[in-house]
Amino acid sequence: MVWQKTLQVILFLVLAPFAGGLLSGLDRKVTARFQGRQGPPLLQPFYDLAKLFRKQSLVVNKLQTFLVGGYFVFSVFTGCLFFAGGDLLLAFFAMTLGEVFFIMAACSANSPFSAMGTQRELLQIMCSEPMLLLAAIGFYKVTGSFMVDEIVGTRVSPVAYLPGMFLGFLFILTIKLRKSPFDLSTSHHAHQEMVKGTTTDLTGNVYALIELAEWYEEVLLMGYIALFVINREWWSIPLAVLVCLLCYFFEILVDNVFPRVKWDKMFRSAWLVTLVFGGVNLLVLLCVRLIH
Amino acid sequence: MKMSQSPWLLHYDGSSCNGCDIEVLATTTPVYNLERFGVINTGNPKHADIFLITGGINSQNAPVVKQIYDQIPDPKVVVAVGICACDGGIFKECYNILGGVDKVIPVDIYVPGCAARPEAIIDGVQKAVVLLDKKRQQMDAAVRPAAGRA
Amino acid sequence: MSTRSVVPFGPHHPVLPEPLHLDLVLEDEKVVEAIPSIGFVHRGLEKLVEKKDFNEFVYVAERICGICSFMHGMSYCEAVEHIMGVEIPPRAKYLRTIWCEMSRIHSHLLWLGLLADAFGFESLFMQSWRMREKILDMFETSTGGRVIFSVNKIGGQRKDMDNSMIRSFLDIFAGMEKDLKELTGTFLNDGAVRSRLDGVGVLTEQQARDFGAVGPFLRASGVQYDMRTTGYAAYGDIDLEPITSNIGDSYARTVVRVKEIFQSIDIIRQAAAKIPEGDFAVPVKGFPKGEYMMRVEQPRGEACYYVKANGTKFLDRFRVRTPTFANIPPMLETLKGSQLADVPILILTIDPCISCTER
Amino acid sequence: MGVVAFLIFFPFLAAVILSRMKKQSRARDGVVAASCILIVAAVIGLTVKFLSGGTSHSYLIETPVWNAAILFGEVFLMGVVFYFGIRYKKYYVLLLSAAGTLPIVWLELSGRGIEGRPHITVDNLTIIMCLIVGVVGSLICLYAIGYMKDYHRHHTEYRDRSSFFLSMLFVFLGGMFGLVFSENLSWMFFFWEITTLCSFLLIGYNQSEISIRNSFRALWMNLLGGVGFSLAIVYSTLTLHAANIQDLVGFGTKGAAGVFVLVPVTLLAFAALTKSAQLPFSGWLLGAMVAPTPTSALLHSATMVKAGVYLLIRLSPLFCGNAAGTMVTVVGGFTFFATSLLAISQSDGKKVLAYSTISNLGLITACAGVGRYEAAWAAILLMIFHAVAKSLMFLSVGAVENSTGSRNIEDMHGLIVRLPKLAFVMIIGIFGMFLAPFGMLIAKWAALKSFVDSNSFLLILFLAFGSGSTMFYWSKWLGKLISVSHGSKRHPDTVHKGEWVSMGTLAGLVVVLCVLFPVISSGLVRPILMRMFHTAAVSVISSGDIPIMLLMLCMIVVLPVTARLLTFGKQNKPSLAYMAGVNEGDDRTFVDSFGQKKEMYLANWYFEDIFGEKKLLKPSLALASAVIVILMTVAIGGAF
Amino acid sequence: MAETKLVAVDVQNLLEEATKLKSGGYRLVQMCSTRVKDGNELTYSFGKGYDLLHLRFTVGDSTQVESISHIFPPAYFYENEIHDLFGVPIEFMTVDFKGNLYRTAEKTPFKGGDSQ
Amino acid sequence: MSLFSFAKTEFRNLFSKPVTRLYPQEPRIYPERTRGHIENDMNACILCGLCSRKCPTGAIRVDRKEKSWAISRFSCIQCGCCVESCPKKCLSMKQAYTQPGAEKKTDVFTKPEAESKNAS
Ligand code: SF4
Ligand code: SF4
Ligand code: SF4
Ligand code: SF4
Ligand code: SF4
Ligand code: SF4
Ligand code: SF4
Ligand code: SF4
Repeated sequence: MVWQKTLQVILFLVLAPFAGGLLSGLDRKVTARFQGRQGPPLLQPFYDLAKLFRKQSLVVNKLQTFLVGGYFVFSVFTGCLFFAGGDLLLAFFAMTLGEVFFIMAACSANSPFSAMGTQRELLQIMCSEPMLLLAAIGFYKVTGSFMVDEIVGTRVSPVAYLPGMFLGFLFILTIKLRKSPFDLSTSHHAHQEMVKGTTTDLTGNVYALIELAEWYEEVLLMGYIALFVINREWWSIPLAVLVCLLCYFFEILVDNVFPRVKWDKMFRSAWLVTLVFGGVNLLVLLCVRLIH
Repeated sequence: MKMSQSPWLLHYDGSSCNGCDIEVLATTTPVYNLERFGVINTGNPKHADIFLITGGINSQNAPVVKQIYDQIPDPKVVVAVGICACDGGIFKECYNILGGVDKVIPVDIYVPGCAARPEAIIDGVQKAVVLLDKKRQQMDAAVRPAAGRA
Repeated sequence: MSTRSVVPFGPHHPVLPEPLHLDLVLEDEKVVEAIPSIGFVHRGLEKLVEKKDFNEFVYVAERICGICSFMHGMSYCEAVEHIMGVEIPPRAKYLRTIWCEMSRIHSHLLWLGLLADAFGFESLFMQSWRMREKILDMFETSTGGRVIFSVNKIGGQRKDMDNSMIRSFLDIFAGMEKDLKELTGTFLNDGAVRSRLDGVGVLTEQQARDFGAVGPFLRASGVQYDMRTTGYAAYGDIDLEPITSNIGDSYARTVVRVKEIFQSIDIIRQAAAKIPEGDFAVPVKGFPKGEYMMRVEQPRGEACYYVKANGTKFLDRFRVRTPTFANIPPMLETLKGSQLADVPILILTIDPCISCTER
Repeated sequence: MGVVAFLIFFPFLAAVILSRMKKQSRARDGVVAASCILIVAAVIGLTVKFLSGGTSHSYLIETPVWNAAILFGEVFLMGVVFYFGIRYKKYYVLLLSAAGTLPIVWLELSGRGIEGRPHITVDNLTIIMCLIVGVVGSLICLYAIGYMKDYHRHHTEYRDRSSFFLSMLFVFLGGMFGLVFSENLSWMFFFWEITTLCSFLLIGYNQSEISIRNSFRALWMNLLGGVGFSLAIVYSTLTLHAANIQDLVGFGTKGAAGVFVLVPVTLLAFAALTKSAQLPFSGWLLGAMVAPTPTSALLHSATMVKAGVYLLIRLSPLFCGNAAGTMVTVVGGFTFFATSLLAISQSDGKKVLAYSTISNLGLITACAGVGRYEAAWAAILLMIFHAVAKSLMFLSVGAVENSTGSRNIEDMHGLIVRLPKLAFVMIIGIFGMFLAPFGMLIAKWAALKSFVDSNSFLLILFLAFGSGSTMFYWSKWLGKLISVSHGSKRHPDTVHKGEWVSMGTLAGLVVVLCVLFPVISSGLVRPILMRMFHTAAVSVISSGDIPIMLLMLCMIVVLPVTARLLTFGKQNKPSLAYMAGVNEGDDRTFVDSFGQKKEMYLANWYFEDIFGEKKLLKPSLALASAVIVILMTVAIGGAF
Repeated sequence: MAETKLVAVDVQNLLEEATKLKSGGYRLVQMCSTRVKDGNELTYSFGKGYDLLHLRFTVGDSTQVESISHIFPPAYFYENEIHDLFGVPIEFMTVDFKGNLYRTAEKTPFKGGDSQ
Repeated sequence: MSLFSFAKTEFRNLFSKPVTRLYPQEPRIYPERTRGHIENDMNACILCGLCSRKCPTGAIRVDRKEKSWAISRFSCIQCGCCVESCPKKCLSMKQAYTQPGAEKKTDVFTKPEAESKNAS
């Protein structure tokens, strides 16, 4: 049991960066083709990361590097918890902790664009958190457990009972992946009023850590999506991979057909979606009490 | 994996007439698509490898250019795009033009043209990228003996 | 204690195509105050007339700005021609008109792209600039340059477009129209795009007049004012109705410019149908003496070229008042009370051209 | 019993001594310090004795003398209220005070009072409360010594009555000890009124116009609660013949008496809601900010507001699945959500803390109102962790205010450079307030689970949305503290030794409690809950998660350092923050549009337009009032 | 076709003339200076419809010129420019950049160029 | 009003060939008028220096003593003014542009002695 979990964690630690990097590569390639251009090589994200690790670091202050370290560690740790079959809520809290480190890192720079970026980043977290929590609760209500390894052992894919949660999750996935229309605090391009927002003042290998952490996070989010689909049958796993890819493709599409909306729109729409899709779904679950 | 496979670009408009400026932007668009070479137009000096600058230097933008240059981490290369950036161009006799970009920061590659063509900009970037690898090696070489002594 | 931020915005900033600086005072995301600073691109080219002879100065004039390069060169030439009393051949006038309108289309497409970029719609930016490349190809075919054309001279044009070339261009425009409709449809009808434009940066007609707005910025506030109707170049022979909107917000400015793209294509068609055969330049002798202020309608609005000549080969004074210079004060009005996220859009809705503003 | 008596009486004794001493003397400092040490020692002694003894004890079954003394005390308190009410021409407080006290007096004098049941109880819950009141309260008193010196140095406009202030702090502690030990409702009511009056006097300490206004607001709201309390006593004495919490709980909500029990329970819950400053009674706690910081720290963490939730936890088993419970959960949950939004719009450090207190107490209230084992577990743990972390926050804000002259969060920009030690302490406090693996979060987690298990739809939503906003206001505060602005001057650190002792201990407690919480849970919390709810122990947080959380605690410190080593670049070079190309040589100034050097200023966002008090407060108050009125009517109406 | 008129005015009457134009419905088109011997020739252009009206006056190097930015708000932009490049002392501008609108290497380049 | 209105264009792009010109793998063919760089047919040049005086950027230097005609490639703005003003029409505008480089180079053309004799 312990060995199996250790193995899962090691597999996650080793494979997630590849999966995350490939997903970003795919993203850039597909985006380029959406725009009618050739686009970079599929492996471009890996080149970028390798380059960043080899760049000089211009540090604004030493504290920042430490805080980015905290962000990285807890992002990866969240993934480990999740893929070791741990508690969803605990994973959620670990993620929050990581995010707070990220925010402190950006704030410590004392730079206008980092600082304004953090305010928006906080707003983004405030928008996405309720839905993440509700989704975890949804899983619990359906499968009777917050533990990932128990959730995947369910008889019927949770999405059957959680269609609203799933849609709500897709919505906030856009926020979490920092994709248009919600790439308010920092986006993959600096061409916004915030420059690079929260990551404006990070350079070289410190910035590389952020990118790497984002890949881990990407895989974690895909894991969440898979959790909606996986059940105890073997075929649910390839199905889950397919659903993940479709969702990712959908996110790329959304990224490409939307302008960046303003923060108040994001706030209102995210809470509304959470309330309507997540809330109603939960209410139905509570009322029907299908399970238990 | 070489540095040259991922050159991120920062563009600043010195005192250009916009001609070169919009040509730089045009190279990032579908028809020329600089991203084929891994180039991202970052817009943030702290993430850039290539400093692409159009237009000449005047007394008001000289400190800005210098500051942005300083905020780009090593190894970095500077590409002066357009005749204005090369030597002040048709404006070089103007009272407020100090000259080309090399008046304030070292320039690695000059891209001629008024305006510089997208193809020329692509050529310039590709030449600059090779220098990135070279500079990285020099940095390593500079560190190693120092470490050896310590 | 204050909950207001004071931050610098520019001169280097990724959403600004050109250096412009604002001291921003923000309350949360709301702009309380914006004080502009220019001068980062100032070269002092007006004073070059004292060093370059008035014929050579065309090359400087067309580099006042690389976007309406053609119109700068042409307007300078027309001003001098006016002082010298030179009547240029009709074919040259029509050539000027066609190139002017091609410039307007490329400029408006460029602007649409930058606007899309300002509200974070990368694909739309890419698509706009992809369309613009077609115009640039036509420019390269006809003038040999993509952005700086060098086809104007005092007394006419340096290059001609033969009729087969003009016809091939018309075919290209015909092919583009459908794609343009689709592209501009997204700008005008997409709900999410509208949410970034509707009601953003409203400038009332009164404000527009008081603060001296020009061009599409002015017309979007409901003022019918288009210098082309005064009939320089060959515009006297062309049917055109200034395009206006009376909403006065960023959306209205988009509508006006989008419609102008199609209007320009129409003008090119009219000009192509009427263009007479003949010479495209006349030789010019002597030196100018006198003064004149030439006003033209550039993509960004009315520009003034003041030339004062003293009868030698060097002019006394050359002065350009570009549309952006006039549009900055009213733009600042729209910034007050706007949101930080709208700052790039508001700066862009005047389609700023700092290069020619500062010269 | 001796220790219990000592705990109740000694603080009053200390108070009397202090009030006789002249201001700002070494001897006075010594008395305060010694009293604090004695109280802490007594509390710890009691705890050790109790834990080794194991079960709960009840004392003082027949107590005519004491009863008479308490009756006299109640009348005396009423007299004091009358005095102030008349002096400041606030006659409505006379009415409220009389309405609360006279029924009890009548009950006792007419011989309807019920005798023969214990008046004092010591059980796990009392022990927990004693620890909170004793340890945290004493630390605050200790802190007050140094604080009041600086306070009067900065605020020469106020009369120095610090001896009175310190003595009131001790009266407060005594009142709280009495309250938690009391088993008899009338006794409890007496101590309840002491805390009311004490808070009134402390809030009005400055005697400025605003402090007087705010102190009267606190007074009338709490007296109103007191009226509810005394009505509950009267009703339960007359109808149920019970004057004892245990007996009340013993009735249960099932069966014939169940319907009637709901009446006093609802009234008591109402009293508790006022004391815990739940919406719509949040106003008094916010107004309490005008007093010197130790007051706030005491009111918010160790005493006063905790009295309310303590009562609710005691009554918790009676709340399961009835209108009274619904009232408590809905008001609590809503308070949690609404005030966490309101906190976003505040920039005054103390006000943020106040809203956060109300918000957290809302959560505790909601947990107590659920009336289930897990929820009560969460409530108790929340109470413990909140007391420690919140007092730490108040004390550090106070210390910052004394050093820099401002308690505004905006002015705490870059505190990590200017006052690194204080900033560090504050960061620990903030971490303790809302981040895993620290206590508050663990308890919130348990709360969430219990809400889910009890299918409380509204509470789940309140918690989900409220925790998002909680994250927002704390993190942006953190961000302010941690901004490293180069070249800003280091502030002289004027914090006194005693203050450091308090803050250091509290900061240590925040971290240590995180490790100790399984012990507290199994040693103190679970036994009492098993008895209260008659259920077998279930562990709320699965045992596998605890080591993981401890791992996180280690990681917070250790791993980032390693990660830092990992990324240790060969050529790290210091550089300025990006400021669009116009830094003026440092990262605090830039070249402005007039070509001059200008100070950059970075403010947090406050969203006045969305979350401002102007926008949210009135509707929230209205909504909460409506909920209370409707559900109280339903709950009480059910009995008739 | 647009008409152009050139009206010579006196510095002292400038504000008066400007006020008249304002009430006559004119807008500010441009303001420019031309260096003449020991002074500057200023041309303020106003428009009504497509018609133009230039106010023209010449000032010596030290003559104070009063700002019309209180009458025509955008004028401050032009006036600062004339101040910075030609060294014309203009008073009471609504926004005064104090010579820093254009931070040129050479102060008042147009004036300097002429006197050398 | 609609959302996703741009998706149609995007899917069409996705399923058609990118418009990207694969320069430099595929060389670009320029239109005939493209202004790239100036060539001088030194056989015809009489070193009169008119081009040098007309050039707005002073990119051309003519040295009669050395019999050389030099153009500073990184100062030339391809305006074509010299081409038009040359009395011998020996200058021409070629489509290929000057290659970017690390040095601002100047191309010097010298009048071939032998041929010039032959020519005259
Ligand atoms: S001619 Fe030369 S100086 Fe002038 S714009 Fe062109 S390249 Fe620049
Ligand atoms: S080189 Fe020519 S096109 Fe480029 S900026 Fe200078 S003048 Fe403009
Ligand atoms: S955001 Fe930047 S990278 Fe993205 S399209 Fe716009 S300009 Fe290009
Ligand atoms: S404002 Fe001028 S420089 Fe800027 S994009 Fe427009 S034309 Fe170019
Ligand atoms: S700024 Fe205006 S005048 Fe200048 S080039 Fe651009 S559009 Fe033309
Ligand atoms: S070429 Fe013409 S302008 Fe030049 S020096 Fe000879 S005569 Fe004068
Ligand atoms: S093309 Fe123009 S710039 Fe180049 S050499 Fe000839 S005249 Fe000079
Ligand atoms: S003008 Fe012609 S002939 Fe005379 S030097 Fe130049 S190239 Fe030679």
